[in-house]
Amino acid sequence: MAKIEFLGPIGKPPVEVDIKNLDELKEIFSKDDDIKEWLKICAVAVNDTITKTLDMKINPNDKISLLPPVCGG
Amino acid sequence: MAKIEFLGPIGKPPVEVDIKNLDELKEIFSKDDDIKEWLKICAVAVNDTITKTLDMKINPNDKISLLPPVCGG
Amino acid sequence: MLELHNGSLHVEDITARWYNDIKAKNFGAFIPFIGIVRDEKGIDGLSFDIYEPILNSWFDSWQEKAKKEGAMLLMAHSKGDVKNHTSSYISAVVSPQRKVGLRLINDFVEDFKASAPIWKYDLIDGKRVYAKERSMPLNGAGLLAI
Amino acid sequence: MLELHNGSLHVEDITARWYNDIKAKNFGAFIPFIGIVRDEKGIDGLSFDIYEPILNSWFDSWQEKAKKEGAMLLMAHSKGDVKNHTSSYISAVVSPQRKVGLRLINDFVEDFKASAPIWKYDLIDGKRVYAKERSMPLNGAGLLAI
Repeated sequence: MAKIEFLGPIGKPPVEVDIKNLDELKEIFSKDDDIKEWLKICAVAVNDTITKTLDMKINPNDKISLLPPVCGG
Repeated sequence: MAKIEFLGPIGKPPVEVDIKNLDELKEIFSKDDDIKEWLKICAVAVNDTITKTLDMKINPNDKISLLPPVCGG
Repeated sequence: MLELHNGSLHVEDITARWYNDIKAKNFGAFIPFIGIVRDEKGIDGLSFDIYEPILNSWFDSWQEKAKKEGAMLLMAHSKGDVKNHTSSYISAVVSPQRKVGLRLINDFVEDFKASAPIWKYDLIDGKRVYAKERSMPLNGAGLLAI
Repeated sequence: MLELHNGSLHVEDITARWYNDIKAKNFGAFIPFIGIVRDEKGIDGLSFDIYEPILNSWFDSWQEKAKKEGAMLLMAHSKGDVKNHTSSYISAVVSPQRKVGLRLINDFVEDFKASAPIWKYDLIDGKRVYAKERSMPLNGAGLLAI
């Protein structure tokens, strides 16, 4: 199972999902009204590297992170 | 008499000259081989304001400064 | 070098330590950028969450970039609460060349604002309020948008 | 504020003093540029002459410019001898806005190099040698050239 972390202000505990790619994650999230608004503005990292493609293959034990808009400093 | 100061590395003591404008100062300096090379690269200030015009009127008690190339910091 | 501190940064200590570390290394220019929390909009301060794995790799890639120009980067950032009129952020460039240094500190701080995985909250009446309006979506944001 | 010091600058003291002066003034960004004498070409250090009246008016005109953008400038410079690996020059901007501050420190330091009436000498075997090759003629130079 891949682990999904919701970083910073999203304030949602991690969940585990059984997916083969990010497209499947998008499908799962489409049923989650809590997270929909965040998805529009969040970047996605797989194993701590931000990815820009939905067909990225996801392995069991992968870590997927949702990163909302940032403001350091 | 106007006072001429030679700043920084020129290393020449001040002199007093009787002139009505900077053109006359140029005339006086044209006879001074020591200062000729410096004149090419020096800016000129009258009473601590850099001037760009030779026909500037000079009054008695004016201070004229020759400023060679700079390198602060 | 990247260092994270709990709460406000001790600016004098950090910058003095950095200066003493680098002064004999023949760099020529040391340019810290120090961010200080402003008292505005009735906040008591700011608070920060940091995602360290991505912050570290972001910083490392900038360090590589700086190294290619003979320069070096230093950074300190606060985690947690930082009161008004104290510092939460210092970035510094050390460079043999003034122009390289000035360009790098500008570009590094700008990219920090756009790319560092750090989340800011206003502290208002003891509560953390996400500074959403001042935050920037990361490059690649919206990938999972429905 | 412009301050001139005999010999090397005490960087930690000066920057700490400035930081403590400005931290409660709600500026947001404090950006010092610190110049450190490099050990190169066999020099023991640098030495400086300064023409203070014109330095002061140059600095005042920059301070006015900064003020119009809500910012403030600070500067310290050495007179006389400054050994390798010590500092001869600090300029700093304090600004409410990051971008204004970063632009100002760049433009201020660049214009300082071109316009401040300061003369630099290499210290070689106890002698002062004018750093002519690294020096820049002031705007208006050559007025009296024959």
